[in-house]
Amino acid sequence: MSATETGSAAARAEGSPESSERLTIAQAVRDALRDEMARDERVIVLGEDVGIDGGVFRATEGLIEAFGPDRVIDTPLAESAIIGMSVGLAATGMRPVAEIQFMGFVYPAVNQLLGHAARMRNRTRGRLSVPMVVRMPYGGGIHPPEHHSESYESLFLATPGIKVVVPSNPYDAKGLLIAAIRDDDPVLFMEPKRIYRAFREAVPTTPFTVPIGSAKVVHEGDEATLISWGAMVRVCHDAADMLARDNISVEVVDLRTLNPLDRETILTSVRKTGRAVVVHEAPRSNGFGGEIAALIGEHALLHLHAPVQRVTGFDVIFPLAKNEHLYLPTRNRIAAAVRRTLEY
Amino acid sequence: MSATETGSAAARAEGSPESSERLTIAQAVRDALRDEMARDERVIVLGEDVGIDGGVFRATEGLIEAFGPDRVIDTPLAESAIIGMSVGLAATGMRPVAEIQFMGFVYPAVNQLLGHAARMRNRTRGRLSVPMVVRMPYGGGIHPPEHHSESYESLFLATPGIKVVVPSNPYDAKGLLIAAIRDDDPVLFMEPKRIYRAFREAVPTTPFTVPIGSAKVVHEGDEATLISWGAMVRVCHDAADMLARDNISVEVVDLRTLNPLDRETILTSVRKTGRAVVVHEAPRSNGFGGEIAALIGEHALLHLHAPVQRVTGFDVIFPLAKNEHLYLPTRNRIAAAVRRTLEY
Amino acid sequence: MPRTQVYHAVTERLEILDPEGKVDRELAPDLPPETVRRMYRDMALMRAMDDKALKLQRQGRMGTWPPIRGQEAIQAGVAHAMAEGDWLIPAFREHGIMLLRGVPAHLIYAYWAGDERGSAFPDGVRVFPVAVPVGSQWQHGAGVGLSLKLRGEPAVAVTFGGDGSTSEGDFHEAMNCAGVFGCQSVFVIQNNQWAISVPLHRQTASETLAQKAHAYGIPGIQVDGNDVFAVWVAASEALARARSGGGPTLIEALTYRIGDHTTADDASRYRPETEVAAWADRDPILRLRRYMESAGLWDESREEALTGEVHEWIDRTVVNLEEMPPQDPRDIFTHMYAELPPNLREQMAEVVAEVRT
Amino acid sequence: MPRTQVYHAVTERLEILDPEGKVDRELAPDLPPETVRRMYRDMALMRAMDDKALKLQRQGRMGTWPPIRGQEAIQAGVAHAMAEGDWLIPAFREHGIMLLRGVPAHLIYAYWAGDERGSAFPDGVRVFPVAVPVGSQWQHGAGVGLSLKLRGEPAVAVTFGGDGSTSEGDFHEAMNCAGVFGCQSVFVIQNNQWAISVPLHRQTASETLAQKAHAYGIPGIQVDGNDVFAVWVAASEALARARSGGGPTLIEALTYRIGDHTTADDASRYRPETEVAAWADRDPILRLRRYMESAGLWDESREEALTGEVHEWIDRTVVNLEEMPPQDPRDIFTHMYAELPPNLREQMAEVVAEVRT
Ligand SMILES: Cc1ncc(C[n+]2csc(CCOP(=O)(O)OP(=O)(O)O)c2C)c(N)n1
Ligand SMILES: Cc1ncc(C[n+]2csc(CCOP(=O)(O)OP(=O)(O)O)c2C)c(N)n1
Ligand SMILES: [Mg+2]
Ligand SMILES: [Mg+2]
Repeated sequence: MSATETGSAAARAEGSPESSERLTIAQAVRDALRDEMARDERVIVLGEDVGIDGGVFRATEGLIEAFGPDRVIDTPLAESAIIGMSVGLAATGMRPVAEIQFMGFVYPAVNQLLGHAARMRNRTRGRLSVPMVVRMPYGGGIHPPEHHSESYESLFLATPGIKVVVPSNPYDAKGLLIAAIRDDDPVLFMEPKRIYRAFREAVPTTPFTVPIGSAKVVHEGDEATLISWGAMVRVCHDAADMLARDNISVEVVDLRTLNPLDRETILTSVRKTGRAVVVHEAPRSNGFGGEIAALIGEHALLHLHAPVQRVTGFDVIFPLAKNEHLYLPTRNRIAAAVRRTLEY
Repeated sequence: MSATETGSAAARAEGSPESSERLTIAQAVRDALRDEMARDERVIVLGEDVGIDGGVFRATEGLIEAFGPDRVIDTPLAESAIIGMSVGLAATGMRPVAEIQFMGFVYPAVNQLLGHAARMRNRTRGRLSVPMVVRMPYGGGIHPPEHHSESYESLFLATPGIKVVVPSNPYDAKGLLIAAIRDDDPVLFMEPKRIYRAFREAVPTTPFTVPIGSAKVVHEGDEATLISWGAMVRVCHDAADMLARDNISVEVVDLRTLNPLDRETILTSVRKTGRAVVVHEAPRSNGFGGEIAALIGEHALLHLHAPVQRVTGFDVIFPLAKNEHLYLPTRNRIAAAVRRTLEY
Repeated sequence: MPRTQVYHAVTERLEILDPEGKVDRELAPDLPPETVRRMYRDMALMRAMDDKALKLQRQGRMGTWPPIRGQEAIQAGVAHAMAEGDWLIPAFREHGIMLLRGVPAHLIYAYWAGDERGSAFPDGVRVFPVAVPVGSQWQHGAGVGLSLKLRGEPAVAVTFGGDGSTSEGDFHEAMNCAGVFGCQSVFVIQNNQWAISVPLHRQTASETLAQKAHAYGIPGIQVDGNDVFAVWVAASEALARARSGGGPTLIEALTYRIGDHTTADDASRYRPETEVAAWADRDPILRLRRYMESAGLWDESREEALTGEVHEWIDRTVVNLEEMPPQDPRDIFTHMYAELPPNLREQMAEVVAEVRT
Repeated sequence: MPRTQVYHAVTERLEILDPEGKVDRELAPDLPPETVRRMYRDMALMRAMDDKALKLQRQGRMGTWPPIRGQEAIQAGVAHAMAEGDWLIPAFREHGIMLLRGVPAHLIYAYWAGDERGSAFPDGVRVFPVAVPVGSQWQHGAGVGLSLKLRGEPAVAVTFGGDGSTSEGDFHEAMNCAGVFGCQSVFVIQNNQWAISVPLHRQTASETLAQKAHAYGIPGIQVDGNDVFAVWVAASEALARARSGGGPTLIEALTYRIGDHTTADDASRYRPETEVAAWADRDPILRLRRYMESAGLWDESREEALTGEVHEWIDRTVVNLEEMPPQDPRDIFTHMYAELPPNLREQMAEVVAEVRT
């Protein structure tokens, strides 16, 4: 099964769409926004350039025309305000879907995200909640200037209160985003910008949800488990294909949600294969790969034939365009890691 | 060896002080600042209430009287400015030692810390550097209002470019802080507020350094290794004492520096004992304990008699005073974890 | 026209009731005597709540407490100008107005005693919980003001913060966005002239805080914050403007932090007693009493009756606080998310097991 | 005195050279002809650098490029007012002034072509690297201005940023701190009226950006940013003030972003061609040329000579860019810290091994 087929397979498995359209991830995101805005008038979209420009990746294209400037709000250039105002909006009955233009620009909003959005329900023992979604393109591969390639998921996983969701294909993008908008808690929605337009898949035209908190085996195998999310899932598929040519059978788990984590799907696969390789774009040290390796060690130590491998970015600043290729995990690096687990 | 003796033992081992004084951690911090300010006029201190008030924990007491308001600078209430201005100061020849009043208030400064301080040297391929120290009290145990008990080290460990140092006793506090001030890169210096004044130790009155990047075995043992840092080191000592009464011999490793990590000291101990328990205050998921467990799994898998255990805070917002005791690791929880590894 | 004026900035200060209790007859609001007496009573409740909290703290029955002494007129004046349905977004020195907006006093105490249930206000109380990260709440006030506008609710979001909080970036972003979006928001700075040990002139080089409004194209006004009438008038104007679509207003209420920053602070380390004493003379409660007495609205017997009422109320408050049932240890997990995820379920079981042992 | 003015101030706009090239004789600075011609030449270099970069980008030889067309007078005017030893802290649309302050053109190109060595400026060049996170650089400018003051250096930190960047909290904190500390700083807003697709009136409700200075108790002035003389005069005044201990100044230079936001943007999606055309008529280079011609400082033959010089320079720049030796793969590790820590040593070995295979 090639990477581009996973989504439609998912569609067959999880929904029963009356009709579908072949969409890119960017289009699926827009589709989800449009469906939910039509269904629920509390849903509004706000962020930098989300209005007439339709977002720098066009993920909000057409929304302002459809829903007007009161529901598709171009904000001043102020990330802390985008999130801080969304906290106020969400706590008083709205369902804001905020966009941070690139994940590299989420830092100024960290105080509002982790200091307030993530805490309001607990702080008030359930009286106020913050049902908001924060969408942001993340990750490398597009050769942009500095701060445009980051994967900062670890910041939001090391402090509790925010769900973190990362689709790897158009079907999941729509289904997960709708689930996120309907969720009663803040959800960080990381969009793999590198594959925003890389391929199309059949996506139901009607609204549907993919449950938050459930990972998925997107490629079956029995000698090793690749665990990944977002844009790296495709690279894992490629590595699996490469290895298959050498008769090495690997399973690929697409986490889809990083918090809450679907630990059981990971452990079931690793207990079966006995080998695990985690693949992510963020730096290795203290990345989410470490957490997954720790969990596997805690719960499946005796099943492990080899140490869990981490194929990740390095512990450096994400390089500018000319050196991006040195940094990002490749199918070769993944395949080599699988081989290391087999040769251990 | 009891916890209060480790520092003076360290003094004997690492330096040869002509004279020493019995100081608390807070006093040792102040001592280090005073020594370095006297030695190097580029060193300045800035932050909220660091001047005439002497800092809310008195760690800068007396400095403004000694060095004047041009070198001990009370800033406006603006954490991003404290760090952002320090970047400008450090890149042009000063050695700012910034204070963030509590680690829970570092969020507004994250953009400047991770987006600039951590990146300037790499960004300019070494032309500009940012030799600054950011001191901040961290951790629980003092029953304060919300946001005053946090341990956010993971944020700074998941993104590269900032060294992270955490002393657990007065001797190390002085030696590590002096090393941090002399370091040519940005250093986050986490001060265990819970034990700021808990005990005194002999600390040399003359300047000395404890090297950044080196952990230390502070209690020898051979059945399990406790790995910790900061205020939790004392709790580990207590747990070790408890276990010793049952003839269980555990080793305690005080990391002292979290980045760069002294992996060898950890691995040497774990290879010897075959069991490891990591103890920290931050939430369990994606905390630094996961990284350490992952490293042990990667490099010492075949030595492990049991899964690495994590005794940590929970994946919740740090509770207000009345529930603090439910959250923080205790010697009982640590001892129970050690027993689990022995019974595995 | 080579050097032209492109902007002309004026900022005004409003004062109505002077320290001796004399009012400016032209500007004095036409308030029913009952309302004036109510304002006085409300300030007396605040003072009692504050004094009692400090006592409880010294007895170890209260956590860190930030006193509001001297700042009561701001909180009473704004509260009396607000309408039902308006939201209050406090910082952390707003116990007085939180009380007047419907938060039960024993919950206010519970919060500062270290119990999260203190922020679980009763249904219908439109008050945000205490915001500890200085300045962050300004953003929420802009957001709530936008929320009200988008939904066509004729209510206003009233946000409080200190002079020190105006230095944070969030203050700026909130004011700027509120200006752009015409939020139904009123922003009240309790300028008590100190941010812990930092005096106002080390906080900003601007002569007033009200003039910061010029940066955002919104109205700004300075009022004597120890003058409940001036506060009421300025707040009423601002609320009416916001309610009718006229956009946000910044109010600087000039006052003084008579007490320590909190019970963990010792202000004598950094400021002269004489300064404190001078401001104690400008006490907002005393001032209103002088006015009421000279206007024939108040006398000794009313004062005695009030004192009795207040005593009884504060004693009941302490009883209510101390009669709160103990918390369930599971509470630290229960409210993290709408539904408990697997990791928290597991951790909750750990805690329950440990509490049992 | 119940309603009193507590603040009263004005904000001025300075214009000297009008679009037709006529100067205000009273205000015109007394610049030697050579300096005026040099300003013109410098702007011509900027224009050439910009045009060539766009071409290279279309050919795939350049990464994302933010054009500076139309904003050259601000950058030339400020650069000419600066002295040796002054620091420049740019945002990301300051290629022109970076060039004039000593950054070799091929390094500017290298940076935007995706090579970190483009920010390794030669020794003695007092220029900060490009700051991508909008608004963050204002803080560095305040810090450098404080650094200069503390060390008694008679130099100034000149920081640039866009109109959009004034909405970020960091702008506010930097201005406020600079005011409190009397930093030796000059802050220049290139108000090109757009922040990607967001026009100025959606960025702030304040009538001008210069008036934001009132919030910080520092001088602010608006200048015609397409008028190199007005920029030079305002910058010279501000630099002199900062240098002599008079504190910081905020300068708003009004201009227009003639090009797309960057080569990744298509501005025709969100703004009318007519607006762009109107501003193209106010071109700063054309304007100065008209003045020079009418003042007898310039003629066809000088223009031809300059065109030749510029062509040659830009071609050499491209050659210099493309002759840069390839990077060592280890470079992504080498400069993370002063010394390579163990984890990076190990990871570096991984990369070296992979590059070899
Ligand atoms: C972001 C942040 N930084 C620092 C603190 C610590 N702190 C608590 S209150 C305070 C001073 C606040 O001054 P001001 O805004 O004037 O309010 P006041 O205390 O005078 O009411 C400080 C520094 C904090 N709570 N949040
Ligand atoms: C913190 C941050 N948020 C968003 C961006 C994306 N971005 C880059 S430039 C820009 C607009 C900047 O506008 P302005 O400050 O007016 O400068 P101009 O581009 O007009 O020169 C935006 C939104 C960024 N680089 N940094
Ligand atoms: Mg104050
Ligand atoms: Mg602009």
